Amino acid sequence: MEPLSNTLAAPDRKPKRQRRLPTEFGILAVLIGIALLFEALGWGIRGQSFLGNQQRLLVMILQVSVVGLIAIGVTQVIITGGIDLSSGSVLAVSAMVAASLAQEPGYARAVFPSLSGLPFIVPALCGLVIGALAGFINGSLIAITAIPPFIATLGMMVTARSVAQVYTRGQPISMLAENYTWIGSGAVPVVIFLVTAVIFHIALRYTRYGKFTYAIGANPQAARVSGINVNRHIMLVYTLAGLLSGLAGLVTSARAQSGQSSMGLGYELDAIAAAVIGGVSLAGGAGRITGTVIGTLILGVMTSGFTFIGIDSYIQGIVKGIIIVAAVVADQYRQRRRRKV
Amino acid sequence: MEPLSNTLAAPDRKPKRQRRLPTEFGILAVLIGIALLFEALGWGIRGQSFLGNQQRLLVMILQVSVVGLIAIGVTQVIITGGIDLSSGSVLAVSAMVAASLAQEPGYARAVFPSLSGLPFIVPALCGLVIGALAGFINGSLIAITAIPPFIATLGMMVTARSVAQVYTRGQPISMLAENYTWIGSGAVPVVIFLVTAVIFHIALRYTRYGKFTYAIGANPQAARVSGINVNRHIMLVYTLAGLLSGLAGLVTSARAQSGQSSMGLGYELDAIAAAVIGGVSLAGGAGRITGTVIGTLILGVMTSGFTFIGIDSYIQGIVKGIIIVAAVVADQYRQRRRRKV
Amino acid sequence: MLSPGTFRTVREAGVKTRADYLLEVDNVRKEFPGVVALDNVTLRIRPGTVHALMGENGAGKSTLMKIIAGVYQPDTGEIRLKGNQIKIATPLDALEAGIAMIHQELNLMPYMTVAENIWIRREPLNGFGLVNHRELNRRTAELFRRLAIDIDPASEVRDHSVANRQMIEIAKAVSYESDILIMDEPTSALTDREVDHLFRIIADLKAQGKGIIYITHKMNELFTIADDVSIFRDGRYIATHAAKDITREQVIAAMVGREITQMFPKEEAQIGEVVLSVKDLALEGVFRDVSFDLRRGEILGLAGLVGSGRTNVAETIFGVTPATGGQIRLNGQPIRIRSPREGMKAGMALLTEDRKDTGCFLALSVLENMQMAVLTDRFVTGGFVNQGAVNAECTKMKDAMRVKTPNLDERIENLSGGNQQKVLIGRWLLTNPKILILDEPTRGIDVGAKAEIHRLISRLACEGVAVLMISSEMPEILGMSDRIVVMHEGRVTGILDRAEADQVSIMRLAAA
Amino acid sequence: TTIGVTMDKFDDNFLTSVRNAIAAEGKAQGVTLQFEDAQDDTGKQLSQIQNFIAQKVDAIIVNPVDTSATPKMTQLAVAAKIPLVYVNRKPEDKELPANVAFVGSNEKVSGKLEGEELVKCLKGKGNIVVMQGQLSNNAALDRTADIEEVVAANPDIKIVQKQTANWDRNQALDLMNNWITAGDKIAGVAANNDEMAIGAILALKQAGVDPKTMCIGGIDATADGLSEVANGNLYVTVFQNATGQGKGAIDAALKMVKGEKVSSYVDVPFEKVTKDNYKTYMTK
Ligand SMILES: Nc1ncnc2c1ncn2[C@@H]1O[C@H](COP(=O)(O)OP(=O)(O)OP(=O)(O)O)[C@@H](O)[C@H]1O
Ligand SMILES: Nc1ncnc2c1ncn2[C@@H]1O[C@H](COP(=O)(O)OP(=O)(O)OP(=O)(O)O)[C@@H](O)[C@H]1O
Ligand SMILES: [Mg+2]
Ligand SMILES: [Mg+2]
Repeated sequence: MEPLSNTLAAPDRKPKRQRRLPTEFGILAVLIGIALLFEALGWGIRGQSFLGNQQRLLVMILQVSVVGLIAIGVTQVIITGGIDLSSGSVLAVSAMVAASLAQEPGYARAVFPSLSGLPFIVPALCGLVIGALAGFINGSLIAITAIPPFIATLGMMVTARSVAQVYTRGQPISMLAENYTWIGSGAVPVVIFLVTAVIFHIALRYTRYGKFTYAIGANPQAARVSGINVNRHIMLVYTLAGLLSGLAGLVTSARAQSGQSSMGLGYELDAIAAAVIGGVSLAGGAGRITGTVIGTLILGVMTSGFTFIGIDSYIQGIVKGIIIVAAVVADQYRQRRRRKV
Repeated sequence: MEPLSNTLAAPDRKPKRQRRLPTEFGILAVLIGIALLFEALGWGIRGQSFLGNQQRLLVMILQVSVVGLIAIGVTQVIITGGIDLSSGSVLAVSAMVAASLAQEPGYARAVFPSLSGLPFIVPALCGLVIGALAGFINGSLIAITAIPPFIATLGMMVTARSVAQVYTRGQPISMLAENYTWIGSGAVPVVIFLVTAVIFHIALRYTRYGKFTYAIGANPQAARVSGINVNRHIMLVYTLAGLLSGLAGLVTSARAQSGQSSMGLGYELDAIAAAVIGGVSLAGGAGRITGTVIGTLILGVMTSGFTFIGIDSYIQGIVKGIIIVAAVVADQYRQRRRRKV
Repeated sequence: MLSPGTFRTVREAGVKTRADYLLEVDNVRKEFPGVVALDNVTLRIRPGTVHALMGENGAGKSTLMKIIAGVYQPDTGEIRLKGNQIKIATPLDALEAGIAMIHQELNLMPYMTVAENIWIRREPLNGFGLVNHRELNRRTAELFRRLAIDIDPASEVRDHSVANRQMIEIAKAVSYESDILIMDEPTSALTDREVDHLFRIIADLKAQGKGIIYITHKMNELFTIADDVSIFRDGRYIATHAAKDITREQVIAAMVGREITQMFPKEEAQIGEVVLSVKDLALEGVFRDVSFDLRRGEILGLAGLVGSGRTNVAETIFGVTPATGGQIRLNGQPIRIRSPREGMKAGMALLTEDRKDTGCFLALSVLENMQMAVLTDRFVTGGFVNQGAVNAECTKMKDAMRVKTPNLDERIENLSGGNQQKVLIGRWLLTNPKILILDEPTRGIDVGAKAEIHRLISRLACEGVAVLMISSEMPEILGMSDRIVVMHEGRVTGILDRAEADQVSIMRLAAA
Repeated sequence: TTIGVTMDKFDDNFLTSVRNAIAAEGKAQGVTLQFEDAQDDTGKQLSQIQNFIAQKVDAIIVNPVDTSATPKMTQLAVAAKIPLVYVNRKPEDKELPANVAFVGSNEKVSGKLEGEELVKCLKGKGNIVVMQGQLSNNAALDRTADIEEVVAANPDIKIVQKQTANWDRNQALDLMNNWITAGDKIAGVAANNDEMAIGAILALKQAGVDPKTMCIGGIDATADGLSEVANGNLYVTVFQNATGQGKGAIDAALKMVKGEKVSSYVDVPFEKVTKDNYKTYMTK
């Protein structure tokens, strides 16, 4: 058989260096698209600007701040390859405990009549510690007994909700002191949410904590062989997620000026949805806080937009479901086209 | 092809053929353990047998039949590596549509006054088709657009719930004809649940459908290179899951003799929990219907047991959460010891 | 253009076509973002021959094969099967047209039985349309008997070693009875004994007139079984020769575009004091009574058949699976190592055997993959990673290892297998280990890179690093080691000096 | 005029009646109404109110998820100078400022009416079981407390079991099934709403017990509830005037928009419904 061609020296072929846009870019475009859609509909239907209203812009973020806080924690849990179903319930426990220590002095039906008028730090710290503790229990169960995170956090979800209910036997806790409710008033929740997002964005991208989080999610065995103490790190990530749920509990109870055992019901799903819309992969190892924040904002813009253009609330769910799917499909499509596979 | 002439001498060491007990064995032991615990508590607290009461045994299964039906579908979805969050909402749509076609003749406030007195097959078929259609949409979205199953079925969850509400603008549908309600009465739901379980157990273990389902979950790439049409199969599995949600919708509405848009709220989570407790791996590729049935029964036994020994309803959640976790930990521990890793 | 279905019909009818070539590939081009994987390549396969594909890591061999097997679609180009142009849109099309492929990465379903894995999609059914498991196992047993493979068809795949899994893949590919069988580095996980076995299977298939495309980085295999050799470089087709007309050096030169002088460039290192001493080491149920010394500057080979326990010994020393008995001494001090972290603190590094399972973070970039181990104790201040410094180190390492990647931010998943391996070696070298444990370090690595890695290992030894090297490649073990520990069924059966070691003496101990 | 309405949830049968009444009255008065579903979430409800405010609606009607959060809502509305009407659930504010009103019924009465009728039915003695709504819900807590109060006054009546069925018919069915098999002697069922009472009736029927021989009470007087009263299965239910509440809410809101004064508590009384008077409610 004859050689089909002569041995040829390969000319210097430079690999085309293609600068990739960060993956969040796509979903950001989707967010802007949705906002502009409402802007257009706004002028058409109501003759008003949707975005040109500072108060509305604030409300858009405000209403998803709590879910956003949870989503920041859950994003990290998902990056490690886990899931956290307990955040909504942990929020409730933290809210109840914190609220019970933050009631106005002299309120007759106070939970702990003798413990009123405490400085802000006491209820705040207790709420945060309760949250972190719940997260720590989640993490320990997952790391030590190796049960699926779904089960460990499902157990915590059911248990914590029950703890919140049994705490005052279902009675809401009201009359919270003003030295406590400030963290839920005005734009404070928005500030807390965004600052937290920045902190964890930095933590994930520029610290060892972040690198290890991704490594564990991408391949826990390889992470262990690379000298990472996988169990300890998992505990840490879940504890932080619990801490953030606790913080969300403080904000929620301060915002409503009351503690209710039903608080945060179903927030875990919204938070996971926000993260996944923002590009966090449930398989672990991929995702960013910026994406989660954008995913959260999509939920917020949608909610405000619906109210703004006055969509019949019966069909809001239909539209919302379709938008969620369409947003991710659009993002996916854009990424795929870029990949050209 | 001729046998190889020069046969290699078989390796001297026979691979240890290790007869495995089916994995469900462990969780079955847990189920029995929980049942016996209640038996003991029953004698201690109420002076009665917990298990020695046929009626109670029936009730235990009856109350989880609907969740069990959904869990059978969701098990298959999870085996393919997916998830189905929409089952509770799809149940509601099916229940509403079927109920609206199954009202007693001559009922003044009927949804379709002209469509009363239809034979059973009409509402039943419509309910099933609606369920299957929802599942088909889920499957198509996942297979064709490659968005995460979590998002596709989350969108369907929100959308379908809204459809159920908009269908009669929130009004419940009552006065269902007796030729319809029979499938919800007495032990019929139990029979439907168990027969369905047997059918899908056989399908998963003894048909190509089942082999493909496992193969896709274990290694989609391997399935694809083995010539399996992965997309088509995914669509099929989700469609079947939707069909089962539809069936669950029929049973639920028949049982309550009414169709309500809030039906099945949160059932998706119970169903997933039952499957995971029963050993279905959320990573895909592993799990069996028998395990799911046992997982479902654990939920049923727990519910009956709590009522039986009269646990304070405020702390039931705490006990339930702990039992779920403990059940899976016990199973895990048993499996790990057997593997001696 | 013929459809794959037509091909199936023709094949089933047993019609013999008289085309000169079974398969012709013309001007196929394939681009991935940032990479031209194939640049107008051409390939011709004659019936009844073994056609070897040679090329450096990332040359595009696997990509071309995946195109033929319907996994990827070419951007341009055409494929002719027995003279007829054909479009292969899916793997199923390829299988129906008579093309089967053993992929470079194992593609098995761990929780399914061996028989189910092999016959997936083609299960025998009984009268009710249900899968007949008895017949399924019988067929598998029959196939295994024909191929002389000793594996229980009813066992689950996850219970089998990598080598066994590879044999299962081979059996599966053979079971398609296809005209063209593509084998992408089938022997990278096999020891000589299984390789011989595979070659007998291949010879048999060849005798039946089938065309076999065989990808390997092992030169000696090339001259043992190949009839024709096609050489690729940087996504381009270079040349095709008859194997008997070409020398090893010519092949290598064509592959790498430069001369490689010495394959196993062992330099004589100053062998110093004992660094690591293992005494009666045991892991319950896997191995016991493992004793040997490892000295400064020494390369200690660890040889044995597949399943002899070498990997487990390495993992136990490093702390992945803590020992259940025996003693490890580090510089004369007894030490207990209970986790890889502790292993690393003791100055060790372990390149694991299974790239995919315990090596790569597939979803992460080359950079992240390379830097991960070193971050446990360097380049971190106050929790923050000093990314500039790490980048510089990693870039240096990447260049030194000649990793073929568009940039450090590329996902490692998109690198060819060999380049992934280089990244992982780089990961461990960055930690400056005193004791370097390498489990099959050159698995799937091309000759050029292999020589580089061998030179690197030698140089490290000269610098005083103690190297424990597991390899299933006899020339590598013999060429590189100062001493060779041979294992058989979880026990050390002998320790040979470089001078007294040869293929025969090792095999005798390994099969003892 | 535009009025924003946020309801606790859309899935609840009774609240659906209130919502429909609001919608009907709004249409009659030529008001643009915008409904929102708070999905049982105080946080969501607060956001909806804030969205309404951002949108500058003329008035807001709130069916509070949880009454303990109403002081905050009141604050928001007062700050934005938008009239606010609470409907159905009594706000916990110490006192309502001008431009804020409550239209609804005194929850303390409903459980009492139900309990007293059941006592009559039981002739002062026997075991009863209590089916609670959601454990965290004000109405469930109040109604259960009312029942317990009535029972405490009748020493021969004992509450042998008390559990939640989350307002849900199917859950009540399962709960009742379990109680029946537990073998307690049960003479009566006091359910926090009609849906659960119907669940209990269905369970009894399936167990072969005639519900007519038992004393079963519900609250809400829903269509299904009334037809069970007609059948004699449900001994008592309590009519909560959804139409009255809906109409009252719109009226109050419109008055405040026009700047007229409105009493801060518009009572729409509960009425007990038994076999004797159910017919008058069938058409309401
Ligand atoms: N899915 C993909 N996405 C992006 N780039 C890819 C992908 N698959 C392969 N490549 C790139 O295409 C080139 C050819 O890869 P290929 O796997 O065909 O090499 P190979 O010759 O098989 O190498 P090896 O001997 O290491 O297996 C490499 O540069 C690789 O990085
Ligand atoms: N994950 C596993 N599950 C079950 N058995 C295993 C597993 N890993 C290894 N073994 C068994 O342990 C024994 C030692 O395996 P080990 O991998 O150490 O051998 P080896 O000499 O390195 O062979 P190889 O070349 O295949 O890696 C073998 O009998 C193998 O089958
Ligand atoms: Mg390759
Ligand atoms: Mg090995």
